[in-house]
Amino acid sequence: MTDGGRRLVYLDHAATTPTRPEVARAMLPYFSERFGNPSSLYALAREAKEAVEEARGRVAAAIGAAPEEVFFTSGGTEADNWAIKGVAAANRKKGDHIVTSSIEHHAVLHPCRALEKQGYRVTYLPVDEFGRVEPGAVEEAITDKTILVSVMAANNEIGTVQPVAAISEIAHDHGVLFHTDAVQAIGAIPVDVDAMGADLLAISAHKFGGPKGTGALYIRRKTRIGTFMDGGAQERGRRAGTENVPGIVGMGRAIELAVGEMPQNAPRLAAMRDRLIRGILDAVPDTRLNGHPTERLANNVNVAFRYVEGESILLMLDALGIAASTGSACTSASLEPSHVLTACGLPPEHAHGSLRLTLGHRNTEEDVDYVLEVLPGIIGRLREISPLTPER
Amino acid sequence: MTDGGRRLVYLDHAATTPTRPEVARAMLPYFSERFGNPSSLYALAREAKEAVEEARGRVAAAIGAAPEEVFFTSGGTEADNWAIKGVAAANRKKGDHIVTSSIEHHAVLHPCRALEKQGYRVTYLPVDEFGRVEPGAVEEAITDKTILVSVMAANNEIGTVQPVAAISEIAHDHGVLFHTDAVQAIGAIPVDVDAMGADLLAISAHKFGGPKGTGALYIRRKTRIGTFMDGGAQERGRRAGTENVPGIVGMGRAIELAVGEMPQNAPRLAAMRDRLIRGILDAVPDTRLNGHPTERLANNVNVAFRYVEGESILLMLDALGIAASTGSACTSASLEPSHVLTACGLPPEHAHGSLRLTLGHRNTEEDVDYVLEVLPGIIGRLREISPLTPER
Amino acid sequence: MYSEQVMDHFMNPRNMGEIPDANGVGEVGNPTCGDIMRITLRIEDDRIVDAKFKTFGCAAAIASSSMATELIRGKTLDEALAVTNRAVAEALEGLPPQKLHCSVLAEEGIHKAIDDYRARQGAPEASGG
Amino acid sequence: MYSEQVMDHFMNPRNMGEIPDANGVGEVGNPTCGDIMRITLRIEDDRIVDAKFKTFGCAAAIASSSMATELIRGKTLDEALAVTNRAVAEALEGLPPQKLHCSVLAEEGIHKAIDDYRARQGAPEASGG
Ligand SMILES: Cc1ncc(COP(=O)(O)O)c(C=O)c1O
Ligand SMILES: Cc1ncc(COP(=O)(O)O)c(C=O)c1O
Repeated sequence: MTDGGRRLVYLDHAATTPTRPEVARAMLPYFSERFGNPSSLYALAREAKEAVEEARGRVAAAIGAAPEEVFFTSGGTEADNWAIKGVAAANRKKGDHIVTSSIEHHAVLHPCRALEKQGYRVTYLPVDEFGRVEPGAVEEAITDKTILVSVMAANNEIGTVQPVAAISEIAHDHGVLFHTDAVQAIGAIPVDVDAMGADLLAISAHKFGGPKGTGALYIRRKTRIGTFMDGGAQERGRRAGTENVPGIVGMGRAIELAVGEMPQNAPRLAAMRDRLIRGILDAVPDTRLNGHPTERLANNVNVAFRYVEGESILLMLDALGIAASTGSACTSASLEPSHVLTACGLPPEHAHGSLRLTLGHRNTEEDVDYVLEVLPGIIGRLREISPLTPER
Repeated sequence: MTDGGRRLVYLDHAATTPTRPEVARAMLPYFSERFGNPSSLYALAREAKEAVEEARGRVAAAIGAAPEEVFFTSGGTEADNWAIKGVAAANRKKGDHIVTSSIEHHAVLHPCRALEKQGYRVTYLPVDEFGRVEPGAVEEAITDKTILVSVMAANNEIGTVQPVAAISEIAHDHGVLFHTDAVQAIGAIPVDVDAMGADLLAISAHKFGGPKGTGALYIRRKTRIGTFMDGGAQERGRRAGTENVPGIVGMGRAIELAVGEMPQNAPRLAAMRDRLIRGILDAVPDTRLNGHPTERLANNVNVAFRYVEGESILLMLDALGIAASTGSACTSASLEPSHVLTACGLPPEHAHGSLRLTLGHRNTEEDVDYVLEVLPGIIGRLREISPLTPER
Repeated sequence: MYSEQVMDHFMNPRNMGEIPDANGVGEVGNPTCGDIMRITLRIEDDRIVDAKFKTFGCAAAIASSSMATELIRGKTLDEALAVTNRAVAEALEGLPPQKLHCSVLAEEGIHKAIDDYRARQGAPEASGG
Repeated sequence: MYSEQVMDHFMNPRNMGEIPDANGVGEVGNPTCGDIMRITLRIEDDRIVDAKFKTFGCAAAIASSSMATELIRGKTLDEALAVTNRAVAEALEGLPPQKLHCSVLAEEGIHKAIDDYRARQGAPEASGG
């Protein structure tokens, strides 16, 4: 990929993906032509309504759900907020305890913290050095006051895939609802609400080739959950607000493409991922892989370079046209090392030197070559500047 | 306007507007090219961040606010939910009472009802026959437990403009925050947060030529308000979720156009509005104007036809290519007559026969001619079918 | 939202009007709910020889009255009483769930008109509802 | 996010390295916060004849150390002590608010190195912070 002649190797697909051109094309008519409000009665509006329902069908099919269990939201953050706050509010009489993991996205952790301020209690489960939650720990954490277990399907920073089926089984054995943040999982690993045992599942279109600002919450039939956005009767009265019709249409297209292409795409990405990991670890001493060696997303590379700091790496990569991340993009303005890497037991100075490269379907083997060509030099340079680098 | 050769006269701009082509064009590059996540560090992301900040500046300029007082949301509904629930949560120690009007949009009323379930108390002020809130009633309703007064700038069904400056002054005299839902006001009447005395103000892009799924909440500096969407550190930590960059860019463009063109556009729409009202009332007996005769939005026509039911009118109009509404589009699936018309004292059977026509900047005098040509016949036909029509 | 049959019966209602010499009249619904149907019947020898309606209401209400009157014309009273709201909705190729009450209203209107006829004849009531 | 000056000093740091025969050394910051600066000075006749840095940290930290060493080279100790963090940030054409602490760290590093020199000379400490 080039950007006005300048080379651009985009390796931050976990932060966001380009909207696929065919997806953008599908959205386009819904801005200025088929612009009706789906809640209205006339032909123009019915056209919009049908487009929304067609997209709902596509999303449902992609995750093994029924269409009436899919509710569109403004993104993954809203879906997670709704799942957690909605279950908490509707089940207050039953209990006040939530079990989650210490490596969830802030879209899960911060709603939990907000609930703690309201008097709910939250257990943040530890993870092992590879970022895995131990299902046995869920069993131990559940009390008779537990109303929700929320563990993400796959982590956005280190790509570790969680044993959600085992965890949901434990939750259900205790009559507790199970939510999973599957924002990073769509198109990367199989997502099936029944196989995963999900009562609630959050997704976000811009992570799989769809537009920013559209997501969905899957809500299994009969799940006790309150509303989050109150107002008009959209989404069968459960999520108010005029539907983002173009966004929803785009999400439907994108999920169909992403899940349909997964059988071809995932192995290709995994091969590039493994070449990147091996190449980096071979070329750069004092480097370790973050996350799980095998139970990881096909597109995720996350390595910790000792003696250097991540932002410096990013900017040097950026100067060479490589877009990468040092942990969650959402927290890049913060000075604290990633809560995920810290939870995996990485000392802060190693966490600060972590680099995340996340592949997408536009990436090529040449992109991998290019990174392997320039990255060791960048680390070498920064280590020269660093007072921590041992003399050799 | 034609739709595949078929005539289309769109007269439901209060439900939603087509995204203006120049707005859609401005959004387009942010889907697949400048697709960076504004929270990331590299050039692609900085470009997206700059686009968001430029849009924030445009929105701020349009409403007389500072850019750092503007927070992007997923629409008007989220902005209203945040304003009401956020103020309620952050000021719980100060009080538990909210004053609003009985003709607010459901995006305000339903959050209020949700708060009532949590133990807050809400006063729903009555309106006069024209849909106006009496500022004196606000004064009487305020107690020492009141934390928020929320009265809309202009009503979405009947177009009545509220005396918000007078109301906010009363609220402030009592040290109470003032929120106004200005979703219908942008581009139609002057909106200035200082002139209106708004501490909080909600807007929605799709009501003024921008895309669906993007809105904003204005929050005056130092206003005590909690977060609504928790997660990443976007919007200076106050509204989490990856920014809908194309939507935000579109909103910035659209508000600049809408507010810039208002001096020319509003009088033109008002002239068409008045011709429609006069023409309808002259041609169809047993018909009355809903809403205020003068203090009404330039684009709003709302008339009650006796002896007939609104949905029938809509479908007959639709068959002739005219898109209209019978009250809020959001509630068209409901069987109850509009809460707004009922609050204005209209008996239910008159409310059921109400028709809303809302003009937009693409409408022409020919559109007005066409409506005046076909509408009396439709009403005549339905009255023939109706058992309520008196014999003449 | 509506089937073609509904739209056809709404745009081109059959049997619209009022039979001047009706001998069975039924009015159901109320203006608060936004639906009123007035069914007039001309019954001869226990058979409906003419049926007309007037309706204040939505498209589904108008179409339901139109279809219901079509379905009962020429039928004996017992046959007409056997025409259920489901039959009306099915003949219309279905109604949206929130509009099913319109077909119920049509059934009720017919029952009420037949009741009225029987009452005028001094006969017992036709139905319990 | 960063000014051109910051990017220039980050991509092409001046005075990077360690003076072998330094007579003033200051190390500040800690790895937990992600910033460590090590300033080495060669001071002769109360004047900084050479200044070098090594930095573990973000672009702003590297640029701040580079700029700070530039600013104090050739200066007397008192002149060097008068170089504030604001002066460093201004010379860099500004720093983002959340990165201002990097310029503070650079100021502290210089003070610490001069303190170290004075301590070695048996002189009193240069500054309270
Ligand atoms: C795991 C995970 N959950 C939730 C989110 C939030 O999604 P969104 O950006 O659509 O609000 C993200 C991405 O930011 C994510 O990676
Ligand atoms: C007055 C008013 N407030 C709020 C809303 C909700 O805005 P949105 O559709 O963007 O959620 C609307 C429109 O639906 C409205 O007319």
